[in-house]
Amino acid sequence: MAANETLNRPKILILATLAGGYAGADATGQAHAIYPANTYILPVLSPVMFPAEFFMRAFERGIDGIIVMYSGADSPYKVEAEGTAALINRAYGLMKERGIDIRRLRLAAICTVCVKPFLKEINQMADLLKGIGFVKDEVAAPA
Amino acid sequence: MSERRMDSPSRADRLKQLREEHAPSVERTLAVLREQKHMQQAICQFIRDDAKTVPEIAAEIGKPAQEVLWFLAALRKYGIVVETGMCGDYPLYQRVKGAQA
Amino acid sequence: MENLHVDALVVGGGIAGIQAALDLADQGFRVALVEREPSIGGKMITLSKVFPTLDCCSCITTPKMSAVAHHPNIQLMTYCEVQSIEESQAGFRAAILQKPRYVNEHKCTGCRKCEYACPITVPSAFDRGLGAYRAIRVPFSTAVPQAAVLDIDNCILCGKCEKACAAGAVDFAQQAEAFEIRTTAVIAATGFELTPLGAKKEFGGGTLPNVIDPLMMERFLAPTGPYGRVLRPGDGKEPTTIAYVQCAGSRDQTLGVEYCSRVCCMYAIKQAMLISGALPMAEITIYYMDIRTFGKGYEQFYQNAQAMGVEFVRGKVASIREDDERNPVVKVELTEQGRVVERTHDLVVLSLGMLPAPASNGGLGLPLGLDKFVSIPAANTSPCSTARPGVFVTGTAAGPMDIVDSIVTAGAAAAAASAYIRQHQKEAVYA
Amino acid sequence: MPDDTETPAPTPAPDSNEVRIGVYTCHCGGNISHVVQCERVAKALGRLSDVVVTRTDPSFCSDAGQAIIMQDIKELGLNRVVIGACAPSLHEQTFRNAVERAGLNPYLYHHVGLREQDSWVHADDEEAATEKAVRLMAAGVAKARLLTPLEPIRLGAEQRALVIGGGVAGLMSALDIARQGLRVTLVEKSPFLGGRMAQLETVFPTDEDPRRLLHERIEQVLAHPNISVLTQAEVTGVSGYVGNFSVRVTQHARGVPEGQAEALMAACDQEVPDEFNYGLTRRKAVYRPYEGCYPPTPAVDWEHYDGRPIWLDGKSILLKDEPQVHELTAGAIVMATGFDPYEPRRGEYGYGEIAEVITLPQLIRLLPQIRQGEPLRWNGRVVRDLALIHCVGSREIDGVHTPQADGQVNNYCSRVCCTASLHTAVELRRRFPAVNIYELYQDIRSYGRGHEEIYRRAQDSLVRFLRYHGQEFPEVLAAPAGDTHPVLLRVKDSLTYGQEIEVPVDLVVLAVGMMPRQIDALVNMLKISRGNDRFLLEAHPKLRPVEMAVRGIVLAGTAQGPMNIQESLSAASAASAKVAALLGQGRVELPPFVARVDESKCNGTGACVEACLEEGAIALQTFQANGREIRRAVVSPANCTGCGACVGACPNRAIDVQAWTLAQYEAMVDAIAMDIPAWAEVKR
Repeated sequence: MAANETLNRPKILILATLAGGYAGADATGQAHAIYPANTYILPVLSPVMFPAEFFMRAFERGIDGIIVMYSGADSPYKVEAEGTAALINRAYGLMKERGIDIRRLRLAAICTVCVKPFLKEINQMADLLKGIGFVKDEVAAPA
Repeated sequence: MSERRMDSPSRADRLKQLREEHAPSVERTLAVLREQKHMQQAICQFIRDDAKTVPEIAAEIGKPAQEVLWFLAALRKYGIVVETGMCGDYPLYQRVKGAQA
Repeated sequence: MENLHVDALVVGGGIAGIQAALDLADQGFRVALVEREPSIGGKMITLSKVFPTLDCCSCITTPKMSAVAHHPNIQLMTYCEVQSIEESQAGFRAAILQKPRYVNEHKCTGCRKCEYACPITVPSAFDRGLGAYRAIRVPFSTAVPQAAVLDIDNCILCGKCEKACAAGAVDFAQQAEAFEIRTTAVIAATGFELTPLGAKKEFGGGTLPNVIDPLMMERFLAPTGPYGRVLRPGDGKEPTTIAYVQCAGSRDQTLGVEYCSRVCCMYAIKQAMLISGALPMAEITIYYMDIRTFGKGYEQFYQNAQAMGVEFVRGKVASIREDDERNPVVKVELTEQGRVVERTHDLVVLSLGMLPAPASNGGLGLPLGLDKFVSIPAANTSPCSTARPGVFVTGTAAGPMDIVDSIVTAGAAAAAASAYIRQHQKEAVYA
Repeated sequence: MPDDTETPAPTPAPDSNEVRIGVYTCHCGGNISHVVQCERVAKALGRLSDVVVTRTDPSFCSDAGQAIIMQDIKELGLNRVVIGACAPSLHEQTFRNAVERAGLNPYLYHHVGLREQDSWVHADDEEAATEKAVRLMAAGVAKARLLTPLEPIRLGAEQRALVIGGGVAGLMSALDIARQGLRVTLVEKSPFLGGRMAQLETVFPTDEDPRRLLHERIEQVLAHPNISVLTQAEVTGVSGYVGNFSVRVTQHARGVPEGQAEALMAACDQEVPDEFNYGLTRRKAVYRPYEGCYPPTPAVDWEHYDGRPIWLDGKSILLKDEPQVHELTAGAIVMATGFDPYEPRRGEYGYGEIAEVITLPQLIRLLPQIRQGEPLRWNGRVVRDLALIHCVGSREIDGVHTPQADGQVNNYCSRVCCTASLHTAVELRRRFPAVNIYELYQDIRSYGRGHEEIYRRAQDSLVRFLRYHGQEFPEVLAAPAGDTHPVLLRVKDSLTYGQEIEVPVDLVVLAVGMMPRQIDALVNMLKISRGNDRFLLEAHPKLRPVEMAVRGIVLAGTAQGPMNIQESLSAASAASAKVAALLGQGRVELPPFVARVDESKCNGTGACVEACLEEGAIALQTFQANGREIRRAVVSPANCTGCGACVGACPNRAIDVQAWTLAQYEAMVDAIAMDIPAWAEVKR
């Protein structure tokens, strides 16, 4: 693929818990499964640490899709399961206010060996973005 | 221990001593080296322009395929030969242009 | 080499010795780790991936090797032989011989320029003779210490290595040096040897080039292997049918090896899975008597291999011959059908077993069991204590076991040794 | 004695505002460089501000590779290091240590996973994989700019271990830990020590008396001044963390006064099934399981005691349980909770329906009840033919075997049953030469040292072997009335090329596997994990086999999975070595990833306290400053788990998790989203 093509793909940010999704991403790598490369995984202790505004800022800066991979009920942190769900709901509210398609933000429970669910989430988001394109075009478009 | 170091022979003396002690193995190894050079040259010559498989090389230079493969493993490791693809079930090997043998 | 005084001497730098040394050193004991090869890592570092997790073996071994090298409480001594261990008032006195590397280990940066300069190519022991290195070389890419060693028996003393070395590390004046280690306790972690490939003449190992041992296959499957892929050594063909002969060297009275080697079922299944990954079209057959996948997660691993299409055939292999195309032909009695058939494969792996390393009864002077492994007189109360008080045993020196069991017994030997050290040193103070 | 070496504290980074970053892209011996063009990555990264040096190497994790980085730190004055290599789970610690050895604070290091999350998953697209590597590494650099030197949290550690379980593994690890100079509290749920091993009659391969071996070990444990033993005791509460677990132990009363115990046991008329003999016999509600047990004093079985008074010397004595609660602090916890034999389903191989079907543990308890010279009898009949069926409750296959109540099947091998069956068969043939024995098996797994010899002895003593396939189980049927034998066994035997064989037998013995003990309450209290097999889960099955993921909790024996006695002992000793290393210095270090309040921004809203669910982790405190009262949040690092709930909640951005700050994430997002015109210029 030529450089300018790869440079012009929507970007997917993945915030994945070290105890769950990040290890799951490593397990996917060990299985040598192939998935789209416009995916950037950052490890987090727990996604509850982010204020909803963090996601808005990321969309503004040029991230087109965000998957939050938390550990759900398996989390070592008491607050994670409910806290993250509440956080995502707040973020959805802000996205609607700003005219951002809420499908650009996904919450998924991924564990350390969840290779298939991991790939499913990634491919779904990549397919979605192929269809709906960049955030900047969406926000710029008249309502 | 430092005392022992002071007693230890000089490098030249020690080399001389080693040559004497290991005369039989040095002689044997020199013979091996001649054979190795011959073999390497024969292999490299044959795969200089075109990539070949192990059985092709073995047939050309009249040596057992097993030995040829071992030499190719060595040449590959030190960057003199590369694998370029497959011919049926056999990988193809070719000499790297300009590599130091 | 200065004489040393330590709390524990660990003999053998494979995974068991490494873990025992770390477990003792982490408790604050001073440990000397003595390894006869130029690098620690033992058999484990030569493996491709480990069962049942399929973790890259090098990736999980090298951190531990590195930890040993850097631990403030561990003195690492490679390329050393233990000549004798004698009781003395304060514990033991071990006579050690440092073999000459002809390279100053502390000056060498592991850059391998000497290796490239050396004109002699020799079969690489690390690759079971199927790959090559030079007469002077860093033994393998992740060796600890990262230092070259000169193989004097294959050297013509041409001096090219010396000229190539920017660090001035090549040193022909080196000689063997004897020194002594005084220690309170000793841990024997001397490991195992693989059954010789030619042990069973009928199987053609050592004479038929396409009948190989399992450690060779490990090297083929490792990213740093001799061919960079799986090929049969006879003629460089990518094999499409591969067979494993189980218990080739274990549970066999004719070889004097009655015991089960414990790891062969699992490594055969693991290799079968890895080969399926590397060569998706390959057909893999495992000829066996009993499948013994008894460890944690192992039965599931076996079930997965069956689901992947690995063929498990109950049968007794009588002999292996070669056809005109150098293909091994396996004559096997299918014990469930009561008939004998011949089946042709491109490559046959003999699932060889574990024999005690000769060092187990070398300088350590330890009583051995009937199986020639180090004897453990009270297995059901003190599973790491040998017949010699103060000397403990871990890993495959005490009989066949896999990596996880070696690591567990290393911890156990460390616990037993540390209790002994504390008790002994306390008594020494009051005496 | 060993040196008590103090490791010197790392020298903090030179107090300079200048950020000097070294960026290293590892080939991982080709694992990364076969897909990602590492040299291009290095070149692109070299264009970022603050990057002083950028290099590639075949393997930075090797000693030589680490030396390169260490040399750069010293010679180029680097104060931040970013390495792109394999997954951080593999080598982050390796590089942190290297950075520290070079004199830099280890937390000024950032690790980027380029193998598992890039080269291995994008092998189809080198260009895209290389671009991704640049962006991930640029994000690493962005984070590195904002890293600050951190120190691990050092906590005092209680030099006492709690051992849960008084079986052979618990006893061994208690003794081993005590021998390292640490104190131990051993908690056993039942009134007696010794666990499952006491129920055996001989141990293979040495044929020793297990109760004699146990007795010796128990004497050593009791004699050790560092060990206290609590029987009839259960852990009923745990809080805290490694080094400082606060444990509540509830201990039931023995229930019988020392002087009257024997008499009360004799006078007790309530009988219950004797679990020591797996229900083959009955015992009293005031009991001792066997002669020579410890403690020797009989105890009341509170679970079954019906509450009726016992008449003794004309007096009615009511037994009363007055549980005692012990509170203790332990630095580490050893899980030695053991196993239960698998209990076959009703009807599984006729179990529970045909009287002549029992389990191997029951048979082992039956044998000592038969006097020497007497024939083997069961259900009033002399046994002439006996069959042992292997793998009952082991090696089960999903979709083939009937699942248990929790929907699962036991798809693991229980390891000990093959040799135990063979050993029992040899013993039966020796004691009762007239009894014919059949063993129905799939694979004989006599793997251990000396076990193959037991297999040979079984063959030599004419045990008949019949081999079935995993999916074609033997059938156990009640024989029609009037038959010579009560049970009929039907099996398709692959040793005779798949012949259907019918074997009339007098007794069927099921070689049942191992199941973990029911310890749900403990698992929840300790927040520890179990594997798919429901046994306790180790931190890494290969490299850390006796540690759990929760720091300070280790595994000993069959709580982790099926093992024989020797293996349980080794695991127990290995676990104690970990405990000794952890607590030996009297302090433990925890990673510094906890919340930290920026006092200049905090104005005491209390939002963080509200968001936090961890007990005692954060609180509002009132301070005096310049004559005014101000409220600020204060974190208690030992109780903070670093989840960051407080971070998202704070309206003033006044709190962050150290090394995982919000500002660092924002910088990383910017780097990932950046336009990289420079990138396009860096071509092959």
